[in-house]
Amino acid sequence: MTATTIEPAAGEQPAARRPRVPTLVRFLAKRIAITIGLLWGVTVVTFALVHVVPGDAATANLSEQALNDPAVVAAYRAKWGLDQPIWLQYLHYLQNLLHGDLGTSQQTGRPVLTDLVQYVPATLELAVPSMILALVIGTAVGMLAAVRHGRASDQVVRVGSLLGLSTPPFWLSLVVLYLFFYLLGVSPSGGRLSPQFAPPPSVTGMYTVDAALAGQWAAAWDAVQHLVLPVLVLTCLTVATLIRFVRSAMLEVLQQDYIRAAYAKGLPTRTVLGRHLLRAGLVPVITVSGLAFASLLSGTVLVENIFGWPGLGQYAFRSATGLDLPSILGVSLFVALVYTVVNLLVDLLYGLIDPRIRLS
Amino acid sequence: MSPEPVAGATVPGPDPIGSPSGPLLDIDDLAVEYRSRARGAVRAVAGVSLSVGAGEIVGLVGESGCGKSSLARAAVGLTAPHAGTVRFAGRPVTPVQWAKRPAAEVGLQMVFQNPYASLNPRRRIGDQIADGLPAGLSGERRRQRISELLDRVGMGADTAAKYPHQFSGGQRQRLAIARALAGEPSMIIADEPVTALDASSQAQVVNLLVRLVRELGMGMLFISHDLALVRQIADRTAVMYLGKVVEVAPTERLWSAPNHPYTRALIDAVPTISARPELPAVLAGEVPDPANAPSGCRFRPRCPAAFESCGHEPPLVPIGDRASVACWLSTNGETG
Amino acid sequence: MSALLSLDRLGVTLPGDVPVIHDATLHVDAGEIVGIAGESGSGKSLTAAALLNLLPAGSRVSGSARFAGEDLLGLDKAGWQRVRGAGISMVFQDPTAALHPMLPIGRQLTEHMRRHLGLSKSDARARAVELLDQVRIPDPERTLRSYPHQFSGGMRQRVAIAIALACRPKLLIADEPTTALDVTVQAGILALLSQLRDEIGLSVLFITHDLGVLSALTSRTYVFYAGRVMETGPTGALLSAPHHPYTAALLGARPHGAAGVGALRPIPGSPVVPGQAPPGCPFQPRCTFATADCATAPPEPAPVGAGRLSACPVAPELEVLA
Amino acid sequence: MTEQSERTVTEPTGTEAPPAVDLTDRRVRRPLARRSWLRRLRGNGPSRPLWRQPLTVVSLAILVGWLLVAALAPLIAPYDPLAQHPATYLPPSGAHPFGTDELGRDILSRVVYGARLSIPLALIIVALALAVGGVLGLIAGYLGRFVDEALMRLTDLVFAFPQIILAMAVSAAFGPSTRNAVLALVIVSWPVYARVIRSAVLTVRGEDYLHAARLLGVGPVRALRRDVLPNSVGPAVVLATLELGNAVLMLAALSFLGLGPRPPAAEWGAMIALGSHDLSKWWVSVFPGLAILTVVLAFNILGDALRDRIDPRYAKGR
Amino acid sequence: SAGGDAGSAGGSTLTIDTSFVVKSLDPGHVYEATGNTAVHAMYDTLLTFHGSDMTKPQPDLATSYQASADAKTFTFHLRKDATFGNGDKLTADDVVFSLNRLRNLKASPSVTVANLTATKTDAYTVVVHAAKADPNVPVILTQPYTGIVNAKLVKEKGGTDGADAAKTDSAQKYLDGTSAGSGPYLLDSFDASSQLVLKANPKYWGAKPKFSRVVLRNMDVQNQKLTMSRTKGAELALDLSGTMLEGLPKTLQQSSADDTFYFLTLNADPKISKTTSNPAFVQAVRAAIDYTGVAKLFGGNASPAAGVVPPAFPGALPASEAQHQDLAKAKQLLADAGLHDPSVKLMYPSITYRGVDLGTIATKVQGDVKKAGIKLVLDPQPLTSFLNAQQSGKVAMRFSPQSLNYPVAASLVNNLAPGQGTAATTGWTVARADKAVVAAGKKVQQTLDPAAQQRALQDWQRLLNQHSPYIPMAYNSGVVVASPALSGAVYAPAGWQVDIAAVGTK
Ligand SMILES: Nc1ncnc2c1ncn2[C@@H]1O[C@H](COP(=O)(O)OP(=O)(O)OP(=O)(O)O)[C@@H](O)[C@H]1O
Ligand SMILES: Nc1ncnc2c1ncn2[C@@H]1O[C@H](COP(=O)(O)OP(=O)(O)OP(=O)(O)O)[C@@H](O)[C@H]1O
Ligand SMILES: [Mg+2]
Ligand SMILES: [Mg+2]
Repeated sequence: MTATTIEPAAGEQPAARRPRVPTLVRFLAKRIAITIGLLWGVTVVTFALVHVVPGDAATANLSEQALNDPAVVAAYRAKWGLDQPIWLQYLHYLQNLLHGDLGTSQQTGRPVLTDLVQYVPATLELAVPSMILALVIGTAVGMLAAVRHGRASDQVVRVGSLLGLSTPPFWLSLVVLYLFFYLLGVSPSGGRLSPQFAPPPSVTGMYTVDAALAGQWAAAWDAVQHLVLPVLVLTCLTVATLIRFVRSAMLEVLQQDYIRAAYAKGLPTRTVLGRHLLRAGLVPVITVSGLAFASLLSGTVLVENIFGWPGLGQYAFRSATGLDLPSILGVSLFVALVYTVVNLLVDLLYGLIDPRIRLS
Repeated sequence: MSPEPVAGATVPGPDPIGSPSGPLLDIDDLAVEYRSRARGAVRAVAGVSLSVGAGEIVGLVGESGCGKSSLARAAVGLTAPHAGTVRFAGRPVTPVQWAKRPAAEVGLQMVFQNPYASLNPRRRIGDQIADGLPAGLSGERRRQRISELLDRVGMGADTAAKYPHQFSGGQRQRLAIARALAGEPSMIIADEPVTALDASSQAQVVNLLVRLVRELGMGMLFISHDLALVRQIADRTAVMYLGKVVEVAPTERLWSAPNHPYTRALIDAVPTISARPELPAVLAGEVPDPANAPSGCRFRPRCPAAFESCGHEPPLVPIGDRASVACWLSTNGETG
Repeated sequence: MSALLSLDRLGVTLPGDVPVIHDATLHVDAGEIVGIAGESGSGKSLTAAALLNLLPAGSRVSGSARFAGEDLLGLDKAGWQRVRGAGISMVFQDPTAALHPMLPIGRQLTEHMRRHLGLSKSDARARAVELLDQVRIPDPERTLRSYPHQFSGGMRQRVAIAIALACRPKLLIADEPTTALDVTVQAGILALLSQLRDEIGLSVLFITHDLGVLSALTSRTYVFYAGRVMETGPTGALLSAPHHPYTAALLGARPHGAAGVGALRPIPGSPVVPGQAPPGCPFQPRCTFATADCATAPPEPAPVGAGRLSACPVAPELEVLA
Repeated sequence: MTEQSERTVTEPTGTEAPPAVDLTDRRVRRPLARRSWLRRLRGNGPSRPLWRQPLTVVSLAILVGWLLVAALAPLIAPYDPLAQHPATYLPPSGAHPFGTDELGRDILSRVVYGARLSIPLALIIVALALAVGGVLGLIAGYLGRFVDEALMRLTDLVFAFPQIILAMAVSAAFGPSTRNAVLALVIVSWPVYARVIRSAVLTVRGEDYLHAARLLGVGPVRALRRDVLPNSVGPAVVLATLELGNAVLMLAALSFLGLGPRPPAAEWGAMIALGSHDLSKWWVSVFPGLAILTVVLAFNILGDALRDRIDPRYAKGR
Repeated sequence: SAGGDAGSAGGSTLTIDTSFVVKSLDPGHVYEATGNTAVHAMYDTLLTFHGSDMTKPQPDLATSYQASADAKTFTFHLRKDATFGNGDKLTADDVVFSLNRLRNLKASPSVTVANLTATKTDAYTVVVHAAKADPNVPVILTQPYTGIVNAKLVKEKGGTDGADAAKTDSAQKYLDGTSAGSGPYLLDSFDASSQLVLKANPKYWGAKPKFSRVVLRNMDVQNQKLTMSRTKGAELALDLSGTMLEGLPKTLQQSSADDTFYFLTLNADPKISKTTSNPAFVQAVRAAIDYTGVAKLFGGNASPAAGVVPPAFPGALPASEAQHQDLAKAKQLLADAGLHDPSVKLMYPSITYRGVDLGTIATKVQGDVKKAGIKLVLDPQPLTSFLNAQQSGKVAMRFSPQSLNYPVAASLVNNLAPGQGTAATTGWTVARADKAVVAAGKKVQQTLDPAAQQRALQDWQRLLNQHSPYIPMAYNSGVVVASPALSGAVYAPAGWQVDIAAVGTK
């Protein structure tokens, strides 16, 4: 922002900022419009995709002998509206969507919203700790590598993160299962909870939290144990990207004059790194963490399948292979929404951390 | 505002190509506006009239952000002006957009500030120069013409096969000049062509430009923030402040007897070498944001001589031979 | 009187065995503004960096550097933290790059004060207001809450100077503090530094490539070329009657005075690339006065008048160089 | 994956161009230009030649090794990769260094032949995605306005789906086969290139050398070909190198889910899937997994090195 | 950790590991294996089978029944002490409502009872009429989907047995969350993705089950094996079969029955494929397959197929008649028919069924027939696409597992005979079929005496092996793996895998 001077002798002062609220409102309005457009696009694409597939939901959801009975097939198609022209089906879906009705899943027979409410917390229970771990480790290790640029520890980190990026997630899942479950027997197999425990009363949908809330400490601990391996795998996958990114972002910051200036002021290394470097390096990290979260969600598909984790990834996988249109649409919409919301948060956070950035 | 196109050249040269009567480059009441979400509308050039005759070097000076580059880019046709007209050899300059540039306008060329960005790093020098040669030229003629041009700027013919990264900043600027010459220009707009260079390369490039202008009888609008440099080469100098030209005069006269307080302040701020240390005079404040220009005379808030008339905008009026000034102090009778 | 800062045959070798500074001998007295001039790449900034131990990791420094009686090259980590900011401080070329864009100015202005001077938060703030006043920034209270991007380049440089002065350093190194600024703004900064010298007895090592600025501000000047001191002496005398062909060439290349084609005299050839200096005098390939002797050994600076040294053995025999 | 991972950082966040930093205050621009160019000349990255970096050399060796393995598979593989044998699930031994699978096929031979699938397919995927994304990005960047807007929204749309789910859906919709897996992966990966090229084009559009050429009377199409294109593809090519590893991974993931090349093709991901049914036969999964790991690692290291060299800006990581 | 010691939790939790997709627990809709297992424990049926004995339906809610000689009318006498979980008495009204609702819902399981109508004669007598003679009605009425629901309760929740039930019945949602049956267990909680919990029905009319709580948890096969290897508590695994059984601790109990067969189907319609419709080609493929090798891929108890009826059911061909490979014959057949280097696409669903990836079997077949000079191109499809393609009748050659609709071998005739369900999608019309095969099928359906019917079935199968487009390759078994301390964990090839209520401790 350029300042304005009126006093001849006084030099200048920070110009008064124009009122910010309208900017923010405009920004949000635009983002919401874009989000709506995006969600609409998602419905179109999914609808089109499901309809180019040979075979419809009736085949996927009726028994083989039932398929031989035209009456049963007709009843099914009528029940799910599959006998209507596609554009009508689409309009119908949109209409319900506007009323907050995502339709009923053909494979579970329950409202898609109910399914999402059930599966999303399970996935978040994996994704959130993984993301937090990855962020903390990624930032710390990436920063360390940047500071020790060119030395042995930097090389180790670099190779390590490249290894992480290069490991197939499904293979890693199998390897850790083999090691920690099959060979060592130190971790539980799949699932969210050992069978002797009943799922805790649902508050957040996350077993660890719910069990703790209900005071069922044994169950909470058991749920935590079940989390360890899948979270480990997801963290490994995400942290590699983050480390690389943080490292190069911090390297760039380290070359800035203001870091030299901070040293020149006589500040101890700790302060320079912890305050000056971290603050500036965090901006790109925030950007990438938005993307990393999206990729993490995507990574859950494979990991959940291998660990038998009943989350969104498994649900998505089964919906896709079962051609369960309402579920696929529900998942796609949800993920698209998360994607845009995360991006929005990233942008808002950006503005919060970096005073130079204005929402426009 | 009553801009008076002031034509003429101190050094006699060949007649202007277009209409023999008018100046070669004629900028009339030009305005350039940028709209950005952050700052709103920025009037970077707020009604400037200026003309350059054949064989004439006109210097344009002013503080950073006063709109010099915006003026140059609009004048050459890289951006569409918001208002006003630019005429080159008598015909209006059309902004370069989707169409190919009309052949008649190729005689108006520009030399850019950053020699590192103004040459395509992935093409050979020769190819880039050839961009400006007529399409019908045979391979042999083309090669010949390229080496001629390179020779003119003091670079060897073998340069044509090389890439820009093999040259220093000063050499690149010379190559950029050779490329501009390929269009056989009669007018060159040079936007801070030496700012990015070392003192020594600066001298080389400036010497080259001035020599070419004199030899080829071209006109040149030489933009710079370095007053001393402009003083060295320009026949006339225009001083710009916040999107407006506040004073134009033959260079020596401008230096010895500036009419605008701003011109005076600029000159006084240049540190000079002398036996006893002598601090340059301080002009208070800095250039205001053009998005938020002061009313009346734009220099009023910083002007040591401001008085009540300055609440109204002073027009640029001629004062004597090929000189104009926009200051109430001068227009109220006195000159100087 | 012993010098505040004295460098004796300081040499700097960058990682990869690239020698960039050779035998730089230089001193700054208390309350004095000393200039370093030279083309781009002549090692001005690296000399400054060496004085604050800010050289690229893996650089080697030889010779000696004493500051206020202390041996700088023998300092340990804690010692450097003590000297930096409180003993020697620095102003960089580009104030935009040298101020942290995401920390409020108040924070950047007080954090080292609290550390070096042991001030409380409120005391540090009070001093910060005082400092901003000293560098002529209006409305200091508000400035403390603002961020660098809210200021113009000139104001930013003033803020940077305030930060450098915060811990009452004895020496300020200013590395081309006005190169990024308009002449009008530059004049203000020069005036400020000059006032500070007069008011608080500040010593300044002022790096620039603009000879006009040197003349206006400094009392003595060192001319660097290819990491060597070519000539030194009182600024006025040095610039009006240079005793080294390089100084003369620098003067000739800059615009001066009246118009005329060819009035600018470029220095032929191009500057030395570090590590590829020719044997003998580094300027010899570009020098119009070079003799065969010049290519044998780098000449030692020798006295050529009152307080003046020149590293050109031929110079005293030449009449007027400029 | 990843990477959605795979999105680039040149365009930080998907849905919208990042909030602009208000850098219009250009008072300090002049010396900056000089400095940054000096800096670039001095270089700030690892400026040692590629062959002097041990890591890069090792990865190059691995990659060349794999390429040789792929080219000479019939000579290297001890057995026919498809030959079934009644003795199934033999653990690694002298006769079968990697053991045999459930049909008694030699895993070493299958891993060797797997290189003939994964590596060329990854190249094809990346080449197609680069071509599609490149052309669209070039058009969007150069034409701007609503063409640009529409294309960017389209890339957003693809980004908004998790890559693997979209690829799965496409692959499931058209039936598993090599062609469809490639198609699916191209569909999910072209937007990255489109964005990178687009932003590179946007940069070039503001470059003075383009202006200079236009001022000399060069037409828009010629300028696009001579000035814009050569200066925009660099980042995308670097990105493509980095994406090669990712393509191998994604292809393996699709195969693992049964949506890749059809059996009995020796595809690494599918081989891992076979082994996943029974952890006790660890050798069935472990060796193809290691094959993927080494190939991807080699691609990644090379891409990294190339990026550091060609475009310091990309040293940012993704 | 895994398995846990259920004993310490009161000795009353039984864990059942299975990889499940349960879409509904409403008997009117249920049709997947896990759903059937759970519904069988929650809902009583008129008749039932005990253990793995499929020879004769046993009394359950009906203490006895009479079948008319024409196999069209069946009269059931209900026990009078049966009550629903909420205490309501179970009467003939509930039976009539349940069976008619099932038929009219026109959901997946409705097909089997489309032929049947229930009426009541008094509060404890129900008559089931078959529109077409069907001696197997009592067997059908053992199936979980014929479970009796509390009519009053279900009607309250929107259920109806009216002719338009397919459109108007809305009780499914309720029944997915609450059980309305008279069985030994009640539904405690149901989470379609992770687990299904049953609790003992305190008002159950029969002998109390041993376990007060049963957890069916969703677990992939791999984990089932690992979990069972370590289990200390009361635990069952339902999907371990074949090769997965290798390496399990010897202490674990296994119970199995060969109740599934895997077969190739070659389209008999020349318009679809000249090659597959050529009987010589079919016979050549039949001769080229390494039956023992295929069976070995399934591991465990799997065996080479002799005919289409799996050994778990009366009417199967003896193991001595198992098919075997004869490459010379295969080549000869091809040569005689003038088929050179025939090439056909083999479509199969890309799924893992009972621990075996079907792609592996298909690859094995591909390798076998190649030795006879036949080229198969594998064409895996997602299950849905496979089913769809199969339904279209345009698939030249396909491969899939098949089990019985209900535990009577004769039900296969309904499906496989020329012109019937599967045959229709294979282009095997009556016109194209061999007269003898058609006649043999008719004979099976018309023979009401069980022993005679079994002989007829065997004759029919022998003819199929010569003149049909089906090539059964191997039988595979369902297996129940149980922890050592359990008793009664018997695999039931009856549709419900295991009778949960019968599981106890030794
Ligand atoms: N593309 C643009 N968008 C928005 N504002 C712009 C743009 N270009 C220039 N401006 C603004 O217009 C004003 C004039 O800029 P211009 O570049 O013409 O100045 P200048 O005199 O050439 O400055 P300098 O000496 O720094 O080159 C400045 O305030 C600048 O911020
Ligand atoms: N980090 C570095 N790595 C390698 N070489 C460097 C580095 N920093 C500086 N140099 C080289 O050292 C020489 C001296 O550089 P220095 O920055 O001191 O020059 P300067 O006189 O300050 O120039 P300028 O006027 O451009 O600021 C230059 O040739 C430069 O290329
Ligand atoms: Mg400019
Ligand atoms: Mg410097």
